[in-house]
Amino acid sequence: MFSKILIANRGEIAVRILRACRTLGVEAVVAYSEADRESLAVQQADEAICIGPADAKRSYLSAPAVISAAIVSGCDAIHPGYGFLSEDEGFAEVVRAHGLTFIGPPPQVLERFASKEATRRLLGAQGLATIPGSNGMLRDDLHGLEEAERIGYPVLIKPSAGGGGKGMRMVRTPRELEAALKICRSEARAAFGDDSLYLEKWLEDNRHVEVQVAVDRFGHGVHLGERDCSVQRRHQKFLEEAPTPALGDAARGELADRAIRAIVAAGYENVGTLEFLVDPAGKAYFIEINCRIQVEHPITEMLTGIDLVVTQIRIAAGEPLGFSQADVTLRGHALEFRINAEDTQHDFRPSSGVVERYLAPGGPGVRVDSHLFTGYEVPPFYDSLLGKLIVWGPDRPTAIARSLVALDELVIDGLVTNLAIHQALLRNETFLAGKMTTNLVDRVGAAAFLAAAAR
Amino acid sequence: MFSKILIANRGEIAVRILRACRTLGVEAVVAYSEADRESLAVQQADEAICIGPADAKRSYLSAPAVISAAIVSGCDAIHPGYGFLSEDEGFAEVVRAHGLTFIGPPPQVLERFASKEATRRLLGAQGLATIPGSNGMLRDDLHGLEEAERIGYPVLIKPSAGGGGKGMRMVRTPRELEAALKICRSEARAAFGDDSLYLEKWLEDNRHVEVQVAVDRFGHGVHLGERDCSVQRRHQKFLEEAPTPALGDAARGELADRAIRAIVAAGYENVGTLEFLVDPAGKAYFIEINCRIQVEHPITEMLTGIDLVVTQIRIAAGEPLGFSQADVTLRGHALEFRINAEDTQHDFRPSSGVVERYLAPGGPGVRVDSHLFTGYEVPPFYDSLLGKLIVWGPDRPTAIARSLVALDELVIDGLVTNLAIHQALLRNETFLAGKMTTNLVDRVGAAAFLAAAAR
Amino acid sequence: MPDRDEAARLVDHAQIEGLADELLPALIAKLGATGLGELELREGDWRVRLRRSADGAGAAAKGALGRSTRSGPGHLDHAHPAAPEAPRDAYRSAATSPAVGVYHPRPEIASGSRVRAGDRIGSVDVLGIPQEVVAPVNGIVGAGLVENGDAVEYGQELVWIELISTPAERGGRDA
Amino acid sequence: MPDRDEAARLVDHAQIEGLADELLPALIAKLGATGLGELELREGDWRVRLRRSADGAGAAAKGALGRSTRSGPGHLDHAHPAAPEAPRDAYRSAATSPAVGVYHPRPEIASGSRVRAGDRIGSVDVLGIPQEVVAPVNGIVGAGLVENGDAVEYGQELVWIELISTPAERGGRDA
Repeated sequence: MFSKILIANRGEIAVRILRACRTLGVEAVVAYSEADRESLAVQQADEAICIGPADAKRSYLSAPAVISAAIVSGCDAIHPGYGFLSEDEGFAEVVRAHGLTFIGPPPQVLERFASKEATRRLLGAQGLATIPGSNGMLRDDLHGLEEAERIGYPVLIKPSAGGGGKGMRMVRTPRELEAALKICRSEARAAFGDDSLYLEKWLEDNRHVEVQVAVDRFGHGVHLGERDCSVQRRHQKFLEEAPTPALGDAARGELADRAIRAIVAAGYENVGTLEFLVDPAGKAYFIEINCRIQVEHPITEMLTGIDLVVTQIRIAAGEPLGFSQADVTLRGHALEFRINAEDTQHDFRPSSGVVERYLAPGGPGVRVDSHLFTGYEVPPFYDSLLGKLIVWGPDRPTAIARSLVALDELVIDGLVTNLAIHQALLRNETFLAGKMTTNLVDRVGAAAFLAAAAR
Repeated sequence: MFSKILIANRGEIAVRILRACRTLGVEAVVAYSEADRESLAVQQADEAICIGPADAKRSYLSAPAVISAAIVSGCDAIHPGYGFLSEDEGFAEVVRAHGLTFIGPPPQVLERFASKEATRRLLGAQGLATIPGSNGMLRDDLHGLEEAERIGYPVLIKPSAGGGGKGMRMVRTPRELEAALKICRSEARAAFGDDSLYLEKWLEDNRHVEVQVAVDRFGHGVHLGERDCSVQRRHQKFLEEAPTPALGDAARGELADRAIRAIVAAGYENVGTLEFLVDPAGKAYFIEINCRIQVEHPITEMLTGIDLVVTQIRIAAGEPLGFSQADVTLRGHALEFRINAEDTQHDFRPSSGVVERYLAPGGPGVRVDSHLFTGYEVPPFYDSLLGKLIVWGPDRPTAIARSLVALDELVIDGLVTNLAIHQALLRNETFLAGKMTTNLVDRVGAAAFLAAAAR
Repeated sequence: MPDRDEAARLVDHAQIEGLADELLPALIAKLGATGLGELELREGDWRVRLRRSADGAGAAAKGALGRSTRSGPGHLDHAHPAAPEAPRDAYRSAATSPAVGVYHPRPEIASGSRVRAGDRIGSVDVLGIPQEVVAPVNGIVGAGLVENGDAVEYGQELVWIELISTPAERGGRDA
Repeated sequence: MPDRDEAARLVDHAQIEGLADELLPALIAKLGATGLGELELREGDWRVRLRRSADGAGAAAKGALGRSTRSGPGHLDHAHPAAPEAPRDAYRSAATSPAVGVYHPRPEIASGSRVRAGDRIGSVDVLGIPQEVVAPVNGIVGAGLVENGDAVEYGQELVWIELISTPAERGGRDA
């Protein structure tokens, strides 16, 4: 095991990683930007180190700052959390060059899965159905038009790098495609420094289902079930649940089994998530892999009782997994609500300010992962995630009933939050029937969706 | 199901019951004393009703006030929580006489189990080993001396009514017995209005293990495993865990099986807890039954995934249990820490004051049941329980490791709490080895215990 | 406070009156408008600190965590009894409920009746047993706050008792 | 406060009015902009203290949740860089670290050296690449706060630069 880990992230995930380190009895150092000086992770940490100014490019996204901080504070490993440097194979390589361990897949594994398009071919060869798409990256607009014609409209433009909905756009005509390619290219360049794009067949009324896997250095891998992340707004997930209501038990098991077989065969290592689109007939198409801990990992922890961050650290330290597929049992149903500082009344505009009063809900099945506290000033420089409310129940209706109570109990005064969209969802018939698709909110628009629920 | 439930209690259990009602979709009214006007339960409630002044005898302990409140607010059932009127069979009878339902065992069942001594005989006849004790209540001091001689010293003096350590005392000689009988009698009279006492053989180095049961109106009963409540200070539990480290899996299963068979045969109804003393050889002696929800019920909920308060309400409403023993599976290990407003530096003197800052811990396996919030003024009139930290892990060492992290995260500023005794316990070798007995703390005294851990 | 003469006391009173009557209202309004939590004024020996009531624990918490009461039809639906720290009305005082139950005023005590402190003016039925409602002060029975047969909670204000004062007293107070 | 005449009271009222109408809004704005928790001002006998209601907030939170740093031996063990709102020293200013890394002062810049704002006085090595540490003001190099080869974090104060002022200025300031 490592002797000391640098936590190179902020917000709720820094708090979460700190908990994992302390549970393992490993020392941890929280790396923070000037804007996060008063953050909960810094306050809870035994040791914290300022790595740069508020601007993420000069702090959380600066590989030299992060690695230098790890070296001078005596760390032997770096946990990148999600976002920021977490999927940057160049960063992982430099970390290794400095004799430190990147907590995640080793650099050569990250590199193998760095291109979404290549990953699709790699796992397609291992027996996963993949969504029809362009043959490699788009060389230019003409190539894009030809490939879209071949695949058939509508198609989804996707960037090779990154995630979170940036540089993604669905188009229904060649004319829309041409216009969108330019926008996506500049968005992708701005967000990821890489403007390579590719195309995917767009499935109407699809579901987003992902399989959580964990593979150790010795090629021993297990899946930890799947999660349903169909509830999205503009390609951004904001409510996840498990198990997925989209598939029956047999189909869920089969999907997860195929995923873990393919990813072990492809030489993956550490925790990761395989994302699939599921069409109305229940057929699952692999779309991409996330080589890091996901925001929505807690719902899998609620079902399996397995600590995914601890597992991730152990694997990175070279330990064997220590449990087999038979040891993984899923119990009950869990939902995760991303609580964002967003104004649902004004196009989900991010908000910031001081948390005048914060009170987390409690009781059976309720877990809160958050970095809030009464008096915390939310800085305006980073993403709008304030925390996650995770609610477990023995079955989906109970989990939903408890969620309504917990959402009602949650007090965050002083900030505008997106609580209203969660409450609207829990009163939406399509959602309650478990029939939500990725276009549930966007089809009518979030404003209309909220208004409909209020009636 | 009921249409509206009166919650006749306060503190964390009022909040807990309110959550259960809301999960069930049943309206609830929180009955409160003047001292609890600003309490969390009152604030969270859709409806709340003031039933009397701070003095519990004129509010939470006043049967007329509670029943009148239920009637005028249109309730058809009363949840008494724990303590106060929860085990008062006279109250349950009056509740029924007014056409309302007492959420707990029906009055005739409560009456059957009202006397501890009679219950011991009743369940002894159903095959439970009972601890050797006096033949009935002690008629006078002479009878007590004779019975103690017959049983053999040391013996434990216990009151027939009530709980919580009042009126209880262990004595080793006839001389001690004579002196203690007077004190116990007056304590019991003051606390429960009943000074009947009986004797029990005192087991040195015993463990306190209790079995949770649930029996519906149709005589269908299940056990939900056991809990270990050996960690006590002056007969007051303050840390509970499950499963008990005192017994192996087979012995645990056998104890629970015997308990549920006996209690169903004896005609029990609703949730309840059978308490046992376990001697160093692993033999379990039944001592008493608690006919209500227990403070420590959440650890069973963590292991089974079953909501005990919801189950209690459903059974009281006449619903069948809806699950069988085979549906009850226990997963992992859980601990509960009672967070009390007590000054560990000054003989655990109760404290009160304003909560200047409150922040509950979060993360995997962590549950907090509390009525605290930043700005809450803890009234000096009631017991010192501020809330409960419940921590689950896949195994005992993980649950303990997580507990240390969670206790460290918990922030309650402005009040003196007993956190130190919990932290001391989690560093005590006897506790870590799972070998704690009910005299672990008192043998050396709490002060010496704390000092030893601090070294 | 030893050997302070009457003159000094009068000066103090004048100062306090000045603060209270003229300056404080303006400052309080200001405090309300700004979102500030506290203002403090000093004058010589005197110090006045204005603290927004929402600032302190109780009230703030109530505001922050409180939710609007959603009572079903036919259920209790009234404000919670006034908190003890609420300012007292200078000209009247309310008779409050001694218990949770059903309120019945005494028929012979109507609005305008003269009562003395301790006089029984009605009852609250608790499971059929009447608990006395008494006048808290000498005065004249004023407006009822609840109806005959209404459900009431402990401490709830039931009926106003208007204080009796002579015209001279009243004039003095208003001067 | 004995025998204050009407004129004095009027002055007070004028002062308070001035405070309330003209100064408070500006101060409140200031308070909002600075992140300070409290401001106090005096005019004549009057003192007004503004305290941010979210005061419990920022400042107190740090104290409440913060725990003492337990750094192992050989690890970074220094105070976190001064918060922006910390009061500035009137006579000196610290050169701060431009990055997290290892500090090396320039050997030719010793205590007592005269430097101008922007002069390079040392470097912080970040993965072997030196980042310049510059003097923030004109002055004289004073006491070093860290040693050559020490690990430093971003923004950490490294060395004092004593401000240069003419004897007249200094006299004026001290007078």
